[in-house]
Amino acid sequence: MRKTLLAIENLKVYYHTGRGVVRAVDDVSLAINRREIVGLVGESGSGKSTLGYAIVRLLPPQGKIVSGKIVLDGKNLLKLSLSEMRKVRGKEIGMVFQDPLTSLDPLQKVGDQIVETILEHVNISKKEAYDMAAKALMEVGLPPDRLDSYPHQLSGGQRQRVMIALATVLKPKLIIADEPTTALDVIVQDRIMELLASLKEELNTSIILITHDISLAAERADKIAVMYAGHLYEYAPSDEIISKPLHPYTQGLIQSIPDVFARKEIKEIKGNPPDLVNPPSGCRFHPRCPYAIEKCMRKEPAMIRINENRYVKCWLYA
Amino acid sequence: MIELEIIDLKKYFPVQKSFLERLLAREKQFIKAVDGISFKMFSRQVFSLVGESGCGKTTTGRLIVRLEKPDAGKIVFEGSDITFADEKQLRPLRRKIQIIFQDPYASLNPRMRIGEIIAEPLIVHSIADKKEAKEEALKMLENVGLTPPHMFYRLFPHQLSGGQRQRVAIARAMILKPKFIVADEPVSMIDVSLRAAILKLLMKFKTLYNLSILFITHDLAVARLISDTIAVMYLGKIVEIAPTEELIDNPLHPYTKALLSSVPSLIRRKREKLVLKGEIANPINPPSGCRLHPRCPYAESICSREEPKLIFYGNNHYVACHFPLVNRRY
Amino acid sequence: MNIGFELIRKMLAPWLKEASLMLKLGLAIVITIIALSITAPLLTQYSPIIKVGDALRPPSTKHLMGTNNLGYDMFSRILYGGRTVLTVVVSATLLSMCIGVPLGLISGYYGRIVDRIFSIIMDSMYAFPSLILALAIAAVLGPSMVNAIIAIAVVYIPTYFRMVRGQTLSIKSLLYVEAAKAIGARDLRIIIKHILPNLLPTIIVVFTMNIADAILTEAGLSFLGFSVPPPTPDWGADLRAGHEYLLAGYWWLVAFPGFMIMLLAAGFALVGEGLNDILSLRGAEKR
Amino acid sequence: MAALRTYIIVRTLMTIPIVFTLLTIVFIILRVMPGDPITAMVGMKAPPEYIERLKEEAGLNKPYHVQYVNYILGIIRGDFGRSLIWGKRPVLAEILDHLPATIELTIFGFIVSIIIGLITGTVAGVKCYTKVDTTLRLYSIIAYALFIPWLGMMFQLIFGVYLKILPIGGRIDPGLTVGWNTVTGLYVLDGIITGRYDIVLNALQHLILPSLTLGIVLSGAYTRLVRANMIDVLSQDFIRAARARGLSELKVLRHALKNAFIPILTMMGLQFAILLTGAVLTETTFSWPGMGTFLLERIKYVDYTTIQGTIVFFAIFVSVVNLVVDILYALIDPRIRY
Repeated sequence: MRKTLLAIENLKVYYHTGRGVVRAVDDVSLAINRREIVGLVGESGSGKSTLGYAIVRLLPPQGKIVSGKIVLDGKNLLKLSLSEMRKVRGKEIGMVFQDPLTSLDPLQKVGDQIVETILEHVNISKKEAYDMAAKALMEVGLPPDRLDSYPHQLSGGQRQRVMIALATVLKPKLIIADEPTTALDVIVQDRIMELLASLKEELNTSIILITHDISLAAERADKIAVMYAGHLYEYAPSDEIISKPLHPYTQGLIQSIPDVFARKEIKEIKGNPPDLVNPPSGCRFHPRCPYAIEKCMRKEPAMIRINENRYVKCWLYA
Repeated sequence: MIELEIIDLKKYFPVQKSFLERLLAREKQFIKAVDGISFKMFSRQVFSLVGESGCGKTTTGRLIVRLEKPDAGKIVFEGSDITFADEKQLRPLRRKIQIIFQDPYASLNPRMRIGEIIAEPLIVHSIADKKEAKEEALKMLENVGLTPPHMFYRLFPHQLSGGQRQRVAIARAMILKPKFIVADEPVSMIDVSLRAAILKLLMKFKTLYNLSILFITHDLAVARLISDTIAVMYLGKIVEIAPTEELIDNPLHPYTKALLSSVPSLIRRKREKLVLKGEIANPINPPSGCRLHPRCPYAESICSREEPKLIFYGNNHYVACHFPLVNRRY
Repeated sequence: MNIGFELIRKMLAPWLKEASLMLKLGLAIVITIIALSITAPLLTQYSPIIKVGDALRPPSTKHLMGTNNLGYDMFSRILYGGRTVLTVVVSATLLSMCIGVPLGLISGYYGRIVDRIFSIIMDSMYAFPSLILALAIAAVLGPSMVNAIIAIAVVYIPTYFRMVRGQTLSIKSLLYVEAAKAIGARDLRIIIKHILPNLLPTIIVVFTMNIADAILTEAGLSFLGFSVPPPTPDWGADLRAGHEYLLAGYWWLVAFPGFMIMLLAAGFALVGEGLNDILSLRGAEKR
Repeated sequence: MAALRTYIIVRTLMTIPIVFTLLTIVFIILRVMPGDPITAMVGMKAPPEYIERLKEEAGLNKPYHVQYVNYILGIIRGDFGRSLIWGKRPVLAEILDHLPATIELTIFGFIVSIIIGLITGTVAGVKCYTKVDTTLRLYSIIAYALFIPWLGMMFQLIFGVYLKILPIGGRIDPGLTVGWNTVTGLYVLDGIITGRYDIVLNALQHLILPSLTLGIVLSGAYTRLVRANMIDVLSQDFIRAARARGLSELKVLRHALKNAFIPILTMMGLQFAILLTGAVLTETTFSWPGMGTFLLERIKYVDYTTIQGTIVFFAIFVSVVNLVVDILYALIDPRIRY
């Protein structure tokens, strides 16, 4: 078995909007190993969600994958036909969304939604599917009688558990969790993250955790990938990236957030996020970067390999 | 000096029902958003109200600026009772107490220019004529870092980023040189990298105008950063009040402790976790006694019977719990 | 918070093009018809209410749309009929807008008992078949142009009221209105400076759509004989008159008036749809 | 289920003030508005004694409040008054004579409109912002803008006058119904019940043009509505989530349709008023002996009590339909039953 589960190579995703072409994901390469949680961290507009949805090829209609490869377990997802892709969704890749209330069909009982998903992928009887759904609910810490509930009858945390049950019921190889706890309070958030982590152990899956909260990623992820303005700027094991961030943006991000357990001054990153229709030339971070040199303006840096697990895209390390 | 005192403040919202349904229902149902809270705020202090969504912290803020009418209790601002002041009495007060809202996308009128938005308070209170108001607004724009001010004056809100919009909201609140600011989650909808700048701006005005700030947030990390005192709310009640460092280092209420042990942190020191069962209860029928008791691992029978009062534990530390974690401290 | 992704999802570029195309087409139709009816005396030498030729003649170079049973020139009746229709419909919708909008603002902003009473009256009227309501009013008042205007105006007051009330309710709870309250602005200022300007785009859209609907109601009224009395030229009335000669195959008596009704109503509907799309798409991009 | 029952009871009770308001509006329009109805309908030139007599017969010579109380009490008792002309029959009986024709027409018109509307709207929604969509949107605008009598006349010209393949007026050939007793008054249904298939066929032939006219014009509104709702629902998170679970497009569409249907159903209640308006015009165009032609005829003959009774009947009818729609709504959407 290969060590790498998912390899994204030179992926470009563009949106065609009224104002022009938005290069939401621009030449991103990323490899995710088996049984690994990778935190995809970035602010709004960084392209982190677009990257997540590009993997399952569920972009909004204006979004197009322009070039690149997305290889899951040796198979290039971008080469699959639509019906082959459908078999991958839900079965091999499970998704957990930000807002569990709007992500569940309000008119259907949660049990029926789980069963529907199972029957779409596996050829078993309805009865067996129901048993499977009940088991899946128990795995996520809900009593099986919740199968008969409508989404609006559940609390926020319970709904997110249902979403997780939906994503994991077919034991996928990869789970993409898009801001799975942003709509939840901290205490519930912590327990949902705990649940995701334990399911990862149990099912031997990998998880892509898309989040704007680098502390959350630092606590739960094995590796962190930092995105800014459509580019991937740093990719490294969580501990290393937190203790010794290399890219000026990562450094700025870490300095800009307060921490409950630290007495520290916080520093903002100067300036504003760029307009993606007209991104800055060269390194997209250069207008806000304290170390920017003339070269940064002219030429985009290449991804530099620092060591086996560590990558950074910055002229400072070239 | 005491700037603001809240005594046993209550706000119940009727559960929305149509006319006929109300006739049929046996009793009216209420969401007990704020259910008897008391605290004092000293001037030039930053006092944080921390809690999860639905705990009543936002309602408390809206009650203090009197965007809502309290049902019972008292709000005393600078020695005068403003609890039931009517709109006419409130108008001079609005010059002294201002609010900054959470959502900078919704708090600015999309059809007004930035300059008009900032100058509006001056016009409303007939403090300045149009020309003077414009001058003031331009100065304010400079002050909140929206330069060049002449350019920003003419823009519309949708042409600004979230962080810039929140600067406009701050400018609007500050142009009347208020004494007291309610800041309702002012940075929670702003990009992480820009939050620090907004918080710093707020603190700049604090020193400039000798402001007192009631800071409402769900984020303990932000609260720790800027506040002198933190009060933790749960289901319409204050469960703990303490000076910031004291609260973080020695949480006495199980809820505070659970909150602290759930907040993600970059300094991943091993913490003992206090896990609460279930989720926040329905504020229509909150649990009897201590509202946390169904979720609390230390709950005993008295907790479901008797409501704990805020009790002084030294060090300016108050807690409402029958079995505070004080014994577990050492 | 996933604003970036949301934003992109809402940037509906290619769709704006279609919306503006509809708007342009609609405007072209509407402006042409308005221009034709204003310049009617220049375009035809015949009076619409005088016998100018043989009765029931098919279209020819002399009478572009033929003549009717009384020997009136159909082409000039169509042109002058446009004047009647536009006058009745535009005055009626303006009238209902002027009544419905303030009522909706008051009802939505102040709420309470006034709102209850207004709402139940307006909702009842809204649910009632518009033509039958207009018919009842017109029948009581008697057939005349002013009465037709009144009848149609009454019927459409609830349209404005409901829209304005609903929007006022939702805008009232928006943060920027709260912010205005917090700085001490008075009610009147809030309504005029903060609520009304944000309502205007919707009011304009509803107004154009409403004209389209009113054209059909006016045509209905006059088809049933309750709008302007003969011999004033009016498309609906001409259609009714032509119906009697339909079996004999005099198609031009009905084909042209009815087509004009459809064209004018469709024109306004296109303008409304196009405006609606553009405004909502723009709104989505601005957020 | 108890919650559902409460909802139905409450919703039913809520119809009372609505009906009451409608009755009051009708009263105000017919009596309090400037000009009195009898004079307006008979015309100024009628002899004063004649007008006086008519007023007395209709109870119009009493003070307004007495008239109002009598009017409301009468309706509560189910007494819609008696016609002023032709044998002074009870108004309600006359209404019930004409009601089946209108119901038959509206049912068929409704079916046509909903079929066209659902198909075109769904296709436009799914294919949104393509050429297909643009075409269907144009269709919906044109259909909406069609003037019913005109469309009806064009059909009459083509199928009746030139092609001579379909009847252009009436409900049925007069000779057929001699000696035939109707059960419900709905000819198609009665024909089936009594086994008179020649009547069924003939009634259907007569129905084609009127119901097509009514249906096509109404379908425009449905196309627009279904399309807007489909686009809205298809852009919602749970649709994306359903695709992310690997559901086939057909199943995704089923989720979408079910959700899109709810607001459409609410609109149907309001559309019913439009349906009735359309029916009045259709009936007039096709000499269809229903409520619309009946009402117009009585307006012409100044049968004042009948006019009032018919309008009141329409008011109650509309309210009841809205009630039924709201209850259906609660049955379908679990969120309503809190």
